[in-house]
Amino acid sequence: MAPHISALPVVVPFLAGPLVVAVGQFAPRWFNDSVGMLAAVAATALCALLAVHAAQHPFAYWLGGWTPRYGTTIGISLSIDTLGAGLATFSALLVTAALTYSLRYFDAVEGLYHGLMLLFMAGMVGFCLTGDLFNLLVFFEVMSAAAYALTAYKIEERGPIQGAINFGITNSIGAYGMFIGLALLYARTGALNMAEIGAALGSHHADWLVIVAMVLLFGGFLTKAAAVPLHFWLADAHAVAPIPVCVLFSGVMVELGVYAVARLYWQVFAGTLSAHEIAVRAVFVGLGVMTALLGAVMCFLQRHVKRLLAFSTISHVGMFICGVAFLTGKGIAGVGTYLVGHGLTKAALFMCAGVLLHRFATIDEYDLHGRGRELPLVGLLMGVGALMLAALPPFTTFMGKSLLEEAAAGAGYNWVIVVFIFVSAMTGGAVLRVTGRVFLGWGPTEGPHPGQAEAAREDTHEETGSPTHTPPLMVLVPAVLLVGVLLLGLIPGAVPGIERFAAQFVEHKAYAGWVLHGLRVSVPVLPPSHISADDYGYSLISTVGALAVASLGLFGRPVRARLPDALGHPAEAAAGVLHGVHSGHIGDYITWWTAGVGVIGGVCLVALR
Amino acid sequence: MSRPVRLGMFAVAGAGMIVVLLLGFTGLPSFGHAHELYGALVNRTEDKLRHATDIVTALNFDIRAFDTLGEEFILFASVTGVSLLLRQLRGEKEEDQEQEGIEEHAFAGASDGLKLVSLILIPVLVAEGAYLVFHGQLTPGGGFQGGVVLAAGPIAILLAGRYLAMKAVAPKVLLESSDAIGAACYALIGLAGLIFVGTYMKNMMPLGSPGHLLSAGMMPLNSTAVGLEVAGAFLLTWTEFLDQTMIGEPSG
Amino acid sequence: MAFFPFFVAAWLFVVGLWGVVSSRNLVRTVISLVVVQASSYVLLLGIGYRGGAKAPIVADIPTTSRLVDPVVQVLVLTDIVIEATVAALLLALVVQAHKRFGSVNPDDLRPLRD
Amino acid sequence: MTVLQLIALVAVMVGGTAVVLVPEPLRQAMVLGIFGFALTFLFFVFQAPDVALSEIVVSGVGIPVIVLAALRKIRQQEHEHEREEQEDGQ
Repeated sequence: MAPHISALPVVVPFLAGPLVVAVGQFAPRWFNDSVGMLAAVAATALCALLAVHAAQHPFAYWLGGWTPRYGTTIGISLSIDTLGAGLATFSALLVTAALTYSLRYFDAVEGLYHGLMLLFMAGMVGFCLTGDLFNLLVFFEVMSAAAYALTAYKIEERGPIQGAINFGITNSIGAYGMFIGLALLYARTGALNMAEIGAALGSHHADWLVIVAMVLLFGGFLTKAAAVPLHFWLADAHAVAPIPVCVLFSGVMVELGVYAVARLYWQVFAGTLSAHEIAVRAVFVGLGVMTALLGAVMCFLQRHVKRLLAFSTISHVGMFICGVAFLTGKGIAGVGTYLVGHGLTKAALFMCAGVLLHRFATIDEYDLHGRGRELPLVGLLMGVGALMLAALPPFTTFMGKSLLEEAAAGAGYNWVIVVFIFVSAMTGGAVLRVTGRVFLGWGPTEGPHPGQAEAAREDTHEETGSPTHTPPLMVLVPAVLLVGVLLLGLIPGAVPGIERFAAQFVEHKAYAGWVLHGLRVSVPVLPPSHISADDYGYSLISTVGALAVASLGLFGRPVRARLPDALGHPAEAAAGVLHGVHSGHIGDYITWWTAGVGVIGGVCLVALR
Repeated sequence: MSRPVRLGMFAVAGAGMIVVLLLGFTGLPSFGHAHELYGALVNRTEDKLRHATDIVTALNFDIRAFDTLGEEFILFASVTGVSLLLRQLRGEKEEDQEQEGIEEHAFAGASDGLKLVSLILIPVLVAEGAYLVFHGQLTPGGGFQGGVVLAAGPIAILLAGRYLAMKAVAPKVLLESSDAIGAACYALIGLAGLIFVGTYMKNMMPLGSPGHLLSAGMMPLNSTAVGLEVAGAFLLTWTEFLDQTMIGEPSG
Repeated sequence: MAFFPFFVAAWLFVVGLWGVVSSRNLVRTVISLVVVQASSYVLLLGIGYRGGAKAPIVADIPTTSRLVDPVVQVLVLTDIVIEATVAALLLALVVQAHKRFGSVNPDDLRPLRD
Repeated sequence: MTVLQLIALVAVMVGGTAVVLVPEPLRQAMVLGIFGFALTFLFFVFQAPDVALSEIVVSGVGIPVIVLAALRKIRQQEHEHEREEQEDGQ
């Protein structure tokens, strides 16, 4: 049964989307809500079914019945394995959560909102399931087109328009670069199916063409994933998009870029680059570390809470890029586990920020000083979320982080563990600081630059209903998501299961077997890995570090004032430079993009010879 | 960054970029000597398998029809997005009371000669568009090209200086439905394949004989669905943009 | 000479990027994006072309004649639709930008922020 | 490579460069149209009539209508703005 439903998770939202768009303007609100929810729940269930089926053995579904002929692919396949289908399930689940969250407060425009959310979901799900490189780019664009429009949902304000323009232009250029990369691979191999391209490249020496194709494809996906210096659009877009959309952006869309890089590396380039693993690892771990550090520092420097959360996402994406770049199954398993934990946590945190925005019409940390006292439950949720970001043992994010640390040690990159601890401490600490200031009224009330609060205030409400009352759903949904973070990683067998599927993910020769020749491949059996005392130690350090960072942010002003000028001035100057670089000017962003991709290209051309 | 710094940095980065691209392109087979595995296979087998004389259409609407599904929904998503972004806000009112004023003020530049040409153009465009949509599997063209040409018909009314007449011929509700129904139909035709022959998007129509109007299985149906969607989508996008030029600013 | 089509593709990509970076008007930025994307059309069709081959339409040519690669043509068709849709979306944003900021110069498009 | 192909390639290269270098958006929109025709011609001589048809409908009507409408709206707003400023000045 399961293989037959393979296309339905995409088709269901593709049918429901036009329905709400066409009928929505005449239909009552409940109709649009029900169609949206039904389609999202159905897609979640269908993806889950596929994931469960693929757990037995992964399979390819040939659309239109165009199975490979004469040993060559002719049609398009959905190549469904557990990690891909699992990620699709997770995307659809977050869409369901976001739609539930917006049920009672969001001022949805005549079915257009629901329609775009469903198309966005279809794009993400198709992106996770497809086995064809061009089809991957097509679904990337479905996702992007819906995302650009949703970012600028509040057209009556300035920020959303500017954020959406930067988002749209940067990501489009990334996508055009990917078309060039795809063309190069097609010219070389005469194939578009990822398994077949991988098989055709085989273990031949990777020449310039293959390397440039890889750089352009990775460049496009890393633009979506917001790797430094391709990341500038992210904070602009996340700071201004409506909350339910931010939930999807930070929770899963950005991470899909990392997924695509992993998918492409293992299924297309792993064979031809097998002699250069050390160099590939060095280049992309370097990129990941840069992203993680810049994101963590910028996160701490923000007072606009949505921007703060956005930079925390960049920082975590840096960790994920490192995890993929270790080039081991364990790294993939760590990313998979952490991705789920981080996605749920970040979704919940954005939802908490949404409650504040709804209630007080501002999202500036200092503006909100102490005003959160009347919302103790939201404060509790935010605090728990912060601790999850700091990877408090023994919950899901901790599990993911432990796997990443083991993968780092296994790949000989022990020092990266320090970076991971720094990221957890800084991002967790920044959110704890916000929690302390807003919900407990700790720390000074005046920020260093009062003028900056302007950007965080809303002229208009995205909500219906009176702001003196918070709809229970707005608290319930993030609470459920956080309970998920607490429990998922503790389910016996969950993390070892991910490890086994990740081991399957990196078997690129077996991938070609089951996609192109319909072989039945079973999941490899691994010895269960143990969480060592070291892992607990690292996470305790990061949790304590987060508390320290938070107290420094809240009560540290006297300390900072007493710093010798020789130390204080450079720090302030550096912060000023960092703010200045994130200028919001699209010309700057594209200059950075060109330089970034050019440098990555140059380094790869030299390092992978 | 200040403008000179930005341009200077781009001069270096762009030069680097073009070098990287050209180094990659050196690995390409020289122009005119493609060793197209996939394309050759399609060229060899398509005629016998699908009875379409335009192989590009066969790829578009059958072999790689799933890409086209995605493509149609990129279009649908962007049109929905444009409707969302250009929606009228409270306070932005259409100046209904000055309808004739709009006619004058909008496109008054059209001379009588241009108006005449435009009016003659309309039936030609509609006929040409319909031809392209229905002959996709036989000759160059198909749902997309035909759809845009069809959408250009009402635009010719606009050229004739009759903005409101254009909106009467093609009201927004009609365009939205055409857009949505076309997109949904494309997905539904695929679903028929799943229900009747067991695989999504598998052909379940008779193939007919090559060169005939009703041949090549489901391709004409898919082409029609796409034509419907594209015509609605483009005209809706144009209308949204043109309406913007008719909206007054919120007063105060 | 056989490399010229590919050179044109690379040139269009970078020249289009220059247009985006140097633009003082967002309408111009969007138009430059169209040039960036045109590079992929030229590259794809250049890759699929075979010397002396016919278009992949088999109505009135003998079945033995050489045909150019139809697959790249389908990819370009999809590409062109993406170009039109992205341009429409971005121009809609530009129109709104002018309403909110009173300018379409990227230099003026800086909402207050830290 | 045939002479026609060479001419088409040169036209596309020059056209694309011109589109980027023309400073004034309205004139740029016109040059973009010419660039579209050059691409169409290129697709014909590359034996891709389907693509050529697509390109001509998109660059011939599809994009120009949108660009012109956007420019018109922007100009209208600028006029209104100027008028308001003059009124304020009086």
